[in-house]
Amino acid sequence: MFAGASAAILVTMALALFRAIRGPTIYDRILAVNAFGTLTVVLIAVHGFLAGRPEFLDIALVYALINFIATIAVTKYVKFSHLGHPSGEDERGDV
Amino acid sequence: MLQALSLGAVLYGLWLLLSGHFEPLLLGLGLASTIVVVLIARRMDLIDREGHPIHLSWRFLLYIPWLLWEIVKANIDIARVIVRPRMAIDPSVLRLKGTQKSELGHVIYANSITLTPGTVTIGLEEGVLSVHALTREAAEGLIRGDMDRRVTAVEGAADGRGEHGA
Amino acid sequence: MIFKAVLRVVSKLLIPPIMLFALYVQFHGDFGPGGGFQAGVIFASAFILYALIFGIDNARKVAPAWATRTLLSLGLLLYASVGVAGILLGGNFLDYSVLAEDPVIGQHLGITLIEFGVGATVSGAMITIFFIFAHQDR
Amino acid sequence: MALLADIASWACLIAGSLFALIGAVGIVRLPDVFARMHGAGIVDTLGMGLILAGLMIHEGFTMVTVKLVLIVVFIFFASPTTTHALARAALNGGLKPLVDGKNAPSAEPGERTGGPSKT
Amino acid sequence: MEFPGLYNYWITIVLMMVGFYIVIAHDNLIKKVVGLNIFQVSVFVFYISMAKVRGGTAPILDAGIEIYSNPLPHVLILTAIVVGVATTALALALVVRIRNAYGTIEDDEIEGQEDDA
Amino acid sequence: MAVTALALVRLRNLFAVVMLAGMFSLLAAVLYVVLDAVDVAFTEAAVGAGITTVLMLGTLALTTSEEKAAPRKILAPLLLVVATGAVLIYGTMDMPRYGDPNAPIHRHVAPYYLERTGPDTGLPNVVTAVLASYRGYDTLGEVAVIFTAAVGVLILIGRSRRPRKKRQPADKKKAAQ
Repeated sequence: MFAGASAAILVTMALALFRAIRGPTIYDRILAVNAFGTLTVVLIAVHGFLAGRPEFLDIALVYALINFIATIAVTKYVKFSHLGHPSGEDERGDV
Repeated sequence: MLQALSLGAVLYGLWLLLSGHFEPLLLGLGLASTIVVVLIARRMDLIDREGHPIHLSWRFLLYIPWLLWEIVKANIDIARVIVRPRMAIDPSVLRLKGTQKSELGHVIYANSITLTPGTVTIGLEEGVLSVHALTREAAEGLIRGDMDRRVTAVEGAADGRGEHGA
Repeated sequence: MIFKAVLRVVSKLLIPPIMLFALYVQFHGDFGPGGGFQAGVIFASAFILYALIFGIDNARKVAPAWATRTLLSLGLLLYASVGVAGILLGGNFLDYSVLAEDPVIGQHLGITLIEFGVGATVSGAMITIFFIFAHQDR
Repeated sequence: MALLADIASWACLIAGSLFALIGAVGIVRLPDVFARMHGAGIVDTLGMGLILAGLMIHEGFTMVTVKLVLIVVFIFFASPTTTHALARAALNGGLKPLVDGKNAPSAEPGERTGGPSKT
Repeated sequence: MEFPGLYNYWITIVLMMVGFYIVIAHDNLIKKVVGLNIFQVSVFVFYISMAKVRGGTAPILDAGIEIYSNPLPHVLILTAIVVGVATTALALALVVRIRNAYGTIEDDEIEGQEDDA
Repeated sequence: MAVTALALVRLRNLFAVVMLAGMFSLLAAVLYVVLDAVDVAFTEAAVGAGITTVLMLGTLALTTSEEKAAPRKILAPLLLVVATGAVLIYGTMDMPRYGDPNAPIHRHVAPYYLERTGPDTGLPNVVTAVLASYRGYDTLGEVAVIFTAAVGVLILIGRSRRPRKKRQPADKKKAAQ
């Protein structure tokens, strides 16, 4: 059963990967990478059960966290081409 | 100060949940870690009514099941739309005014909208939300304003005392 | 408020748990996956998130340059001094068995201290590097 | 009882996988970024949530379940935030959401400025 | 089972060669750094796949589990990853510095400027 | 994974390259989990996807995000790469099979670590024990390397860039000539 779920997740990841490689705009790629990250979290969790040692969910938790931070960083970069500006100093709005 | 204490309590509870080891050394380390984190959070100016909204915890807990049920319903709708060979999508952008009083309430509202598939908040400025809706049903569901009322109710007790977010 | 609401509120909610999680990883490296290297990186990423949302200058106020550099050096110093402590107590360099009466407890103590040194160094290094990169003018 | 839990967890896993797949199909098929966000939303909420819920039911009440709950809570906080940030970035980058001209409800019914205020 | 027993090495080698190709064929310095990273990851995968023991589990001791994978490569790679990110940061700092000095991050253009000077 | 890597080769937009590199790292971490290296996967998770991406973005922000031209001299590198790959694959013929418990690597010091970690240190995580105790010298060296790298970055670009910025247009002019 877990194998079936992980197979489904893998197919989903492949589809997201397709969008990330094709993605006409940058935003498509970011979106796909974000979805990909979420799927990775789920895949790691499912694999823990598949291998019979589900104690290693910390990794999945770290993943969820890092994925969030990376996506924020990326959107910030896309908007400002710079990581350092404090949000909201300029009038263009911010992330 | 009260909020710092409660944040510390929440964090220590989180530590106990994560840890699962109840030896004196680790309990002490957990306490030390909690204190360090609370100090850094104070330095970062994170502890206020927005960063640690204890004042609406109970109502929020009541709100969650309703939101989950909404998410499930919306998911099924959107999934049906996507699977159909001719996608019957009807994207639209609408502007809504949230009736919440603080920005925290607006944020809860905006995130609830985004969390429900079929509608994504693409802008939030001074209480006016721009929402991108995938289908007509999703848009109409929002215009009915059910979620808006509920979020306002969650926030209900928050006014009265010093307002940080507004 | 100058910052945009959604990100500000959510990151205010999330940064303290992230830091606590980093420290949890730090001190539970003995029992599950984790340890100083990972904890340092996660701790640094909490700061990076703060810098991304609230601006690099505010982040610099919270963690000034001298603080991160001290952290960076202190970790290495802690590591090395645990080793030297082993020598002073009659063992070899980096031999923790002599740190306590019972060799097993000594080992445990030594490993915890070492991991803490590693974590401090890594987080200091990562925060320093990030701040340098983000602080450049184009 | 054990059988019941097993069936429930299987059902959750199957449904979750199905939703994840549908969401990914949506990510591939939908026409523009803003529409694709909804597909990603399905993956992020119900796909992920149901799979992890299936695992929770399978596991019973242990430390593992606590961590799964933490993951779900974290993603439920983070996912809309990133989607929102992304949407704002895309708007800022000059992308306009694709709107069907003739039946866009944005003009009349959407312009709801009052709302049921409770005062 | 002679043939498939080696596929992990082959995957590693394919990855390694892709990284290698990026490093030698592309002129852009950032692309070169990315290529180096891929190369690095392939080496990591190589070590980790050598550490795997059939039927074993992660080397975290637990009652009732007999076979563990080899912990030693894990230790080496664990530190190597963090060192790798530190050196990547150093390389990127160099790239930034080169950009400031030459106004470009394309290898051939830098060489052209060197020849002019 | 290989597909990601190959896509990396083709893409010219450096921004997309960085995004795909992040994805590549995600896949690598999944692979580590599958291969039982949970600690390594943990590190890769924390480092590869997060910090490296952020650092790359920082560099892109400081330089440029578009690769100038596709490589012209494709054939020679390709030949070299294929030749090297062939040699390496020939070399793997003598390697121990995947997952073989009798491979030389598993017979040397690993059983000692696995057996002694419990009694010696009382820790369940062998990786941590080896990292911090049995091979403490190594780890000290690694920490020193990280420290040195941070100091190196500080020295290289740590100071304010303002005086140098003025000279940049002159450099560009020189390049144009």
